[in-house]
Amino acid sequence: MKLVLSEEQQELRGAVRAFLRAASPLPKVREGFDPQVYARLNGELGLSGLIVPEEYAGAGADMTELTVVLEETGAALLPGPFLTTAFATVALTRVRDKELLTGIAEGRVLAALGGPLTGPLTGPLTGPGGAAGLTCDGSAVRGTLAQVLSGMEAGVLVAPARSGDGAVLVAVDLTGPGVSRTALETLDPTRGQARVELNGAPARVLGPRPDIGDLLCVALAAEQLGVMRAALDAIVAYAKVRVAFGRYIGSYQGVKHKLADMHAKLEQAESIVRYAAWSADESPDDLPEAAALAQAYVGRACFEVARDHLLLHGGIGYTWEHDAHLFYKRAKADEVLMGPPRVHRARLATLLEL
Amino acid sequence: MKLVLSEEQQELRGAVRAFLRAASPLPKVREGFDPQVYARLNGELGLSGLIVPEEYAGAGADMTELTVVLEETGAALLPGPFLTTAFATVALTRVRDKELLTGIAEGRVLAALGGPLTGPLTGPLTGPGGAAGLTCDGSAVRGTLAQVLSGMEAGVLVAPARSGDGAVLVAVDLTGPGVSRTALETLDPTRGQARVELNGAPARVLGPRPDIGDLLCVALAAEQLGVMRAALDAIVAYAKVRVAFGRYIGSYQGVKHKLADMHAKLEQAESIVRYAAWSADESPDDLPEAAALAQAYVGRACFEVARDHLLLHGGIGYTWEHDAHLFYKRAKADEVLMGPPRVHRARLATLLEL
Amino acid sequence: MNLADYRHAARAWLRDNAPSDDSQETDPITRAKDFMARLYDAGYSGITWPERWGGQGLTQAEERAFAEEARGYALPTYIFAIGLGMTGPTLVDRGTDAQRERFVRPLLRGEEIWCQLFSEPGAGSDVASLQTRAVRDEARGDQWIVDGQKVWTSVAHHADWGLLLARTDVDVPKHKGLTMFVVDMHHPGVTVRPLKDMSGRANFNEVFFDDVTIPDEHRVGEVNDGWSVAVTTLLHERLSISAGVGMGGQRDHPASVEALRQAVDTGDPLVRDQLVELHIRTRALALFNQRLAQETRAGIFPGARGSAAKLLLAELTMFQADLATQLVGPEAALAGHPLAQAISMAPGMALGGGTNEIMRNIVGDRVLGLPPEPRVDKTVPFKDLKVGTQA
Amino acid sequence: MNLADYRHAARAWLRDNAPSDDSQETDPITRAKDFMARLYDAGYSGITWPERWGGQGLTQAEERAFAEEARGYALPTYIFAIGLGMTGPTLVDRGTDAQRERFVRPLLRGEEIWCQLFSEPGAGSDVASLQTRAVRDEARGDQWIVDGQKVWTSVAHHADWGLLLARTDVDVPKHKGLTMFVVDMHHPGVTVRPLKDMSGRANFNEVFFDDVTIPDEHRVGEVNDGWSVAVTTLLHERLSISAGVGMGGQRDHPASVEALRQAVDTGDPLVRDQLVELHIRTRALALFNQRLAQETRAGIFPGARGSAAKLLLAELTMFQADLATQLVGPEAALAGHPLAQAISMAPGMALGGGTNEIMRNIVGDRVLGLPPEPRVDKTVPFKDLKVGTQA
Repeated sequence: MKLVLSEEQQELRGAVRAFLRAASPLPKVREGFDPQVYARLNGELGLSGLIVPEEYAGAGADMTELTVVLEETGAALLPGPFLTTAFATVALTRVRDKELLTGIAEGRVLAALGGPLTGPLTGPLTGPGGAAGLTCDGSAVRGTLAQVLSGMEAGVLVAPARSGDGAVLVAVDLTGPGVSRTALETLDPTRGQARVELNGAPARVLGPRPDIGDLLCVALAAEQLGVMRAALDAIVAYAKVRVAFGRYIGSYQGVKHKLADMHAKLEQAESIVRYAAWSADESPDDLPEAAALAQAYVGRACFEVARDHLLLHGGIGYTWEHDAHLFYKRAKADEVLMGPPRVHRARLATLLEL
Repeated sequence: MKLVLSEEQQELRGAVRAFLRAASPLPKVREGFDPQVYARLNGELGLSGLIVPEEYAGAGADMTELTVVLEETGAALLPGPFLTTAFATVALTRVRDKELLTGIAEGRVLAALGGPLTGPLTGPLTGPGGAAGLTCDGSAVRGTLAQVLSGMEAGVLVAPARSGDGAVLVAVDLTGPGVSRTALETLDPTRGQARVELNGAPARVLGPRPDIGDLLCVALAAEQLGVMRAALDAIVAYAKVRVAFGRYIGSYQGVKHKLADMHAKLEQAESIVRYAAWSADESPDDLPEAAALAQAYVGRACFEVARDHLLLHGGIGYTWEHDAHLFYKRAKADEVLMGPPRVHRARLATLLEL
Repeated sequence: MNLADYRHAARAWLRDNAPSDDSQETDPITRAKDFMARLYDAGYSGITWPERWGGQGLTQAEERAFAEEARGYALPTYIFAIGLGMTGPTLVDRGTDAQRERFVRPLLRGEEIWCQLFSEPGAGSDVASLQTRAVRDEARGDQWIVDGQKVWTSVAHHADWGLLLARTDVDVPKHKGLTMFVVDMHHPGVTVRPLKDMSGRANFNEVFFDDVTIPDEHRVGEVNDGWSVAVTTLLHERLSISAGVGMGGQRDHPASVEALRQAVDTGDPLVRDQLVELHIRTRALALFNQRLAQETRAGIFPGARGSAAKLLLAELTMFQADLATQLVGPEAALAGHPLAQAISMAPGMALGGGTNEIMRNIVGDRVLGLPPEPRVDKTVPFKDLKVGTQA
Repeated sequence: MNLADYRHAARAWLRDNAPSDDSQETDPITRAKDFMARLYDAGYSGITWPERWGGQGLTQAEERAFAEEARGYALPTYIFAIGLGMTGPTLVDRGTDAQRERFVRPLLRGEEIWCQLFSEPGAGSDVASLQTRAVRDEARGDQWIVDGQKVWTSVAHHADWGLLLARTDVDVPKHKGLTMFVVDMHHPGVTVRPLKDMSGRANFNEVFFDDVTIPDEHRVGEVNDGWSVAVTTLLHERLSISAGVGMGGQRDHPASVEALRQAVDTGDPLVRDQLVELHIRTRALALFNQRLAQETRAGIFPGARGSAAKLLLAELTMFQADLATQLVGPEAALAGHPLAQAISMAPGMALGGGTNEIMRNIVGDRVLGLPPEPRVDKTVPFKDLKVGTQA
């Protein structure tokens, strides 16, 4: 088991962190998705191709590297479809038809992974059927996806659909015919969603639906780890400069002890994310438990830390102008992204044969 | 709804509190059950006859008065069968044959309410049958009760039993033939239990089994309220005299804020106990919800307060000589007395029609 | 009139006079002022206030009876809340007769709207560390010149008058150099700027003072004794917050048990148990508030124990919004969903009227009588004290 | 020898030498000492300690390999734990050569048992406020006279030597008037009295010193520099506590998921979810500890972050005993039930080796770099300082 990052991984982290600090600071985050930042992310750091196999122009890296990057994009609250494209990339590496990966690696294609976010994405990718599912006749897709993460910014939709050959993964050009997209305003102002209706939209069948729910759980947990780390850093920094009753607020045990508890959660969350990433790369037998653990623990811890970081700011943290609510809302949106959080606990119960 | 005590009730409280402070301080509590203290409790304060109807030589008081007294006996960690005799008295007032009440009121009879403590005592009194139940042929009882609260100190057992006429309440002389008692050492050193085996012990059938589970929940919650109040008082007093790093520990927010949270729990617990007692006396339709609420909230809050009061004492609280563990153990023993605490939550779910 | 009759009359009056929602054609402020005038003329504004200054001189029993009857109506009294709950009572308690004569009746009748100007960006929990200066200028008549900035000011954009706490001496410890004033919000040096909260709504304002003059007769209390006046105001604030917390008050909240049982799958035992937990906490607090109310009626003033209720309400508000969003899942993250609003506004209860940490201090110090935190800021001259945000 | 060979040899040695439980005829102390001598002679005691003083001079890699191999055995090393984990390393770090020569080898070989004498009834978290006095008496040869009382002393009744922290100057601030000594526990002025903990077991002792003499050559470090020596000891203590926390270490605990799944009805979804919660917390802490261990192996010293692990362990220990008793119900309240023991001992983890509050202070101050609490006790002469329990 490997719970510490290699030197190369630490370098990757440092590079992404430095880039995002300069290219996407929080005032810029408030302006939303910027394709130019994405172009540089890919051009200078090659992030869009990170886990794309080398034969498709990618870097062929492992899940561990992806989690290192997602922790940083999470900490920076990077707007836009980075996470969903990573989700889609994970899916695409596990189907027969991998053509789209080249476009993703080269930064030309922003893909969104669909599937009703209310469905059991944490298990096998959302099964076809049900009110919100898609059906595919081999060349065209029909159906509605109620909430597609970053669905307005992405150019390609990758989603499961029911077909004559069973459950398949299809790709749809979101800018093409038969596609109707509606922007959904979301709790999290830094990352929107879209309702996507497909009325016979031309589709490419990529292969049988892959079983990637666990990997998505790990990827999301990495983003959450970043969000909670950055939120804790922000309030720790504030506690060192804000004065009340003649003392820095961080010197009061009422604040200090809460920050210590938040740090303890962060340490555990990081340990779990490293373990889950290692399982994904090296120990597939451990992956289901590790993935469910990651969502069950990290999702909750992330919101709790973001919540307390906001509250400890006092009144200023309640204003729109202050950044605290951005972390708080991202944390809550992420916590429910894969469905009601209890699904991860239920899955743990099953895996533990309780 | 009445959530504040009347002047008479406050006087009763004051009298009991003053008596117990003098007659049963904690060093004496450690010596266990003292029949002389009980004799005075009855002689001077008339407590054993408190809720016994006047025609049976009692004071004919309501459940609210009983909860006022139990709060004080709880706060004092009074050893012996006071609680179980109160339980038995509640049962006896609700059966046809009330003869035993006179002996209880006069302090001659210490009764224990039986029924497997692991059974659903919170619903109707434990049904007959099951591994631990009793059967009665009209004049003799057979069966085993695995855990009878204060079963060694009591002279009479009052318990539900299966008979030809359905579920009945029976009374058995614990000092008579056919009775075999085994003292059980318990977590709570201030109040023991006994295993009681009945092999054709002579029994009196008192009438059909009464439905008093809710009333027992209310009575127990009153004791728990007293335990938590006394535990909080003890640690607040200590926080005002114990110095660490040149300051009273109560001046540290790490201690002060925890004590404030404990106080908030106590305020809520007291409000719930008053409400539950009022329901028992005045509003039977509200009683089931109030009783389940009382056990679900107060039982937990009592242990949490007792736990934190012990921990905040630091190392001294971990010693046998210090009294903190007595509150902690009583709180835990009380929390599970009626069965696993989740039964009260399950009952609330049912009552709320969730 | 006995209480039952009073209640009966109030019920009838409300039935006939409470505004219905269909009169949208008029400006809401005008409508609110019109209603307030009718409420006052009927004798239901300032029920417990002294008759001499325009109140009814009745008891808390009548006030409570009217409040209970009014519970079913959405009366348009929000913009008067600061005046009625905080600044008005402060003037009644601490103002000069001339000030009471001038201000109280128009306030009760809704003719003039009030705001309260204490908090500053650098002085939140620690209000007494505020930096807005008031300098006496006897040359231009006996008046004061005010410069500085306030924040978290509700209804400032509608207000005619503000109760302003300002620093009048920097050479003494912070609590000893403050003075309270009534400031004219229409003065040209007053600028009100809306402040959006994290839910995106502008419920608050920043207020800037630039060379604003206040005549000395609008000073409330003695020079440099403003802190004791402010304590009076804050006491009234705490009372009006905790009075708003009643049983069943949360029933139509989207995160209440009642709302959630419709929205989630109660066939799942875990969901059911979560709703039970929410029910337990909601009932526990509601019963505590009812007990405090009963004690108040019986003449036992809750005092600092009300801060425990405020703390519990803040925690419950956060707990239930958090729980509800977890139960509902992804839909709750859509901006239009009521729970997205609920989770966005949930922190407000903990941050308005004193943070949870401040509430715990109050309970610890004043209810439990614990020793105070050592304080450096009580003796140092203000000009030498660290305040606000400093490295 | 490479690590694999080392591990292989250790495994073989343990298989052949670890005592089995059937040799009950001999006194357990004698058995423990015999085993310790064999352990030392085989080269497995003091693996990382300097060769010059009797250690093996190897690295943490070997030590960890041996510990991992030993995990399956119940080695009778408990009575040596204080010496091996705390007082021994302190002497190696801070003792004189004469002291190292005299004490270290017998300690490693189990010939002499050690205890540690820091805490006092009036000095728990705040160890430096201790009151036991040591007064120099050059008249009777260069020696010190000790009077006072210590508490929480493990294995004091078996100990040959104790590491004693005592006050040697009351006219300077509390940290600056302490000196460290090695005291002979067989001195007639030393009285050891067992102290029962709340579970009823006597795991600790009170130790009374009445006119006990210590030769000056048994002083460790400079006069009045004892606090810096104590910090060394406490650092080693914290390391040995956190080293004991490993994955799977809780498996046979009666409140572990593994034990509880046998004892409770997992057909109830609520019970199942509680066990899931316990699993989550257990795994989260176990993985954190493993990460700290991996970092240590990679040369990143955990430092104060270990205090976060200790805090989490204390909370988990309480949580799981509390949860398990709730799940099991009334039976758990019978003294013979393993969970009655578990709940009785659960507070111990929070109270030994620093309370949760102290751990949070350490994490806040040293990991997060938060500003310190204002301290009055660092400058006041000890004789003027409030200590212990005072109204």
